[in-house]
Amino acid sequence: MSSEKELRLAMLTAVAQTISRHAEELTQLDQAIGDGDHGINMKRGFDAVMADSAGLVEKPWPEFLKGVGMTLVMKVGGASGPLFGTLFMTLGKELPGNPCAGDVAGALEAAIQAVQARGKSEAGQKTMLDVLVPVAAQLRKDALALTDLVTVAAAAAEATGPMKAIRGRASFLGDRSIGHVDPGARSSALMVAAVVGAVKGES
Amino acid sequence: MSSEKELRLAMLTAVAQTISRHAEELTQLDQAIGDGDHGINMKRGFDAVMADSAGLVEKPWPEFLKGVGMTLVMKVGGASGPLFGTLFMTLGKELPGNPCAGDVAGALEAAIQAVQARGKSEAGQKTMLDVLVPVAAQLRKDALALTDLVTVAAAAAEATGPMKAIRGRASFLGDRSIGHVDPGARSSALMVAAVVGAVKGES
Amino acid sequence: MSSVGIVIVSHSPKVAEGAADMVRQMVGDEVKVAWCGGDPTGGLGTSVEKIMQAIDSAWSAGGVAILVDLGGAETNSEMAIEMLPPERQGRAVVCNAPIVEGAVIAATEAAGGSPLEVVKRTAEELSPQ
Amino acid sequence: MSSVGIVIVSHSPKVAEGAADMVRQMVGDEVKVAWCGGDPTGGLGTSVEKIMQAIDSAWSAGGVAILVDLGGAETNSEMAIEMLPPERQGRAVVCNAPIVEGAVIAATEAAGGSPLEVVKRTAEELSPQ
Ligand SMILES: Nc1ncnc2c1ncn2[C@@H]1O[C@H](COP(=O)(O)OP(=O)(O)O)[C@@H](O)[C@H]1O
Ligand SMILES: Nc1ncnc2c1ncn2[C@@H]1O[C@H](COP(=O)(O)OP(=O)(O)O)[C@@H](O)[C@H]1O
Ligand SMILES: [Mg+2]
Ligand SMILES: [Mg+2]
Ligand SMILES: [Mg+2]
Ligand SMILES: [Mg+2]
Repeated sequence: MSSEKELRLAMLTAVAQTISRHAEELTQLDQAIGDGDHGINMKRGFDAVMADSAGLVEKPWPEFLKGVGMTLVMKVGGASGPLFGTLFMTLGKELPGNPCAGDVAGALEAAIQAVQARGKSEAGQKTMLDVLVPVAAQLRKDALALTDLVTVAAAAAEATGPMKAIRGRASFLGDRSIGHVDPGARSSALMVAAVVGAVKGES
Repeated sequence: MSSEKELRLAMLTAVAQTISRHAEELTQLDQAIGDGDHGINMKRGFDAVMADSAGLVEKPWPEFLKGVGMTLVMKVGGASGPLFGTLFMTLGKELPGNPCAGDVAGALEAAIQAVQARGKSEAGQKTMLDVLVPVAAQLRKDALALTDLVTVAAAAAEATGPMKAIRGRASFLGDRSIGHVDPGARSSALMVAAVVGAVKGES
Repeated sequence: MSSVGIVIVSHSPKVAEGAADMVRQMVGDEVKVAWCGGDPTGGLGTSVEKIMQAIDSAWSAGGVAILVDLGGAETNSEMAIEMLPPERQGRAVVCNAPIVEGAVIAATEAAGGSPLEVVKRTAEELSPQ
Repeated sequence: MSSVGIVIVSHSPKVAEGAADMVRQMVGDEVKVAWCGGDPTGGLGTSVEKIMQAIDSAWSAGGVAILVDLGGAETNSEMAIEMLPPERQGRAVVCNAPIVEGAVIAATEAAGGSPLEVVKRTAEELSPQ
């Protein structure tokens, strides 16, 4: 097994595991300011990805990422499906076949653009973008400071708590969305931590 | 049996019969510019009225008319239910216990006001009002010219053909509503003819 | 429970029930929700009697916001409101908002404890135009 | 049949089916109508796969107008449009109109033979705001 393939499998497994382990928590966050399905949706999506994982990890990074994204699009069932799906698919489109650390920031920036276009949204609206954008900025600053990346992502997710939701169902709550962490922001931070863990060789 | 009671029964029976006989035609008119249920709706309403007719005709004119209106409200099931229901209920409210021909125009004018308020509508919008309004005007002009009343009502219903619908479902068709007689206008004219027939002692 | 109740009145019982399911998913049991649909014999249409029953079952001290689809549903709902006992009138209002989207938004606003006017206004303003 | 097809995409299959019933009652068989609702495992939500199938079954030479309820239904429908074969793209549009009222109005306009832009515009303008 090539080490790249191993890395893809480790990443996928780590992400799917963290989503599965936190599914209940994500659903509860969504119950507070949404329709209470974010954990269920994400778990359904990553369960489907894992069911295909043997085939997916065989593919080079671009096709691997596009495949993950396409499965999320097809299986998640909530707004987060096409949004995270677009994120992964665009990462796949942007990254070269043999990506190095320095390629990731640019690819993530492009992927964020695509998510913003799909969601008609931007950072500051209490969504996944409020984690993705600072993560991309941190990568741009220092692509190798992996622990910082996890810290930035976790802090950014927490920072959605005091925000007022402008996009997604939470926006129906107006001011009452304030005081709750956004579920999609939380799942984004969980995925960042899982990916970093896999890169560092934790399990 | 008092002759007033006989008249109420004759009127009710005549109206219910004409609606029943023309139900298919009314439904077809509604198929062209609506949802194709006007004949079904009106027949359901007047079948229910007839089921209660023995009790209804015992009551004096005001309570009789209110009873008919209330049954239409409850049973018709389409927009025409509360509109015709309001028409009959208001006639009942406005007419004295022993109405004479001269009382009818004023009561009908008040009833038309109530229908307009309920429907947020007015004459000229291709609805039942385009028959009811000229009928009231003719009654105001000559309360005893019964044959003219029937002619006015029939002509007014026909005249909805070239109109463009502004209220009700037919308004969704815009210009394509032109060229079709309005079903509620047609049922109004049928009812006028039936009532006049009963007053004249035809059967 | 004094939060505003939600009444969903569609020509189609399936639409009304499905919209109520979507409302429940958003607000759980925090808000009373009732729905009705179909004419008195079950075809597509509405029934004043069923509307009155739905208003009754969603009734709360804060009143009820009624969401309707097309013409007849609105006219029949307004008729039903007028037939309520006098002390309930004025505390049942028809929202000029789309039935499904408006019901979810109105219920979310009601869950926050907003009064009837605010529930109505939020449904009317936030819904897709 | 070249009149614009109508696709109804709700979080709730009941809403979607009931809205399609209401559309059928207005336009009979003059317009192709397809509906879908529910996430890939049947809960409340939407599914890109089901949306693509519905678009396919309502497809007409005049294109399709898609009516959606809340956020995810719109995002998933836009995703589905992008995954259509290139020759179909641009002839499938999401209407910014309420799902139930908009579907009935769009279908009525489509039955008159109007092109896709007009169907979309009419649904968006005539619907309750
Ligand atoms: N327009 C949008 N732009 C960016 N992110 C969004 C948007 N709408 C929703 N989200 C994200 O998706 C999350 C909700 O996902 P999920 O619960 O799975 O979908 P749904 O809202 O359809 O039930 C939100 O917490 C938010 O982070
Ligand atoms: N707002 C309104 N004002 C006056 N009359 C109306 C209005 N809406 C509908 N109508 C009348 O009702 C008739 C349709 O009745 P019906 O088919 O029984 O109800 P629905 O439109 O709910 O199916 C129309 O032909 C028209 O005459
Ligand atoms: Mg959700
Ligand atoms: Mg959802
Ligand atoms: Mg009709
Ligand atoms: Mg009808």
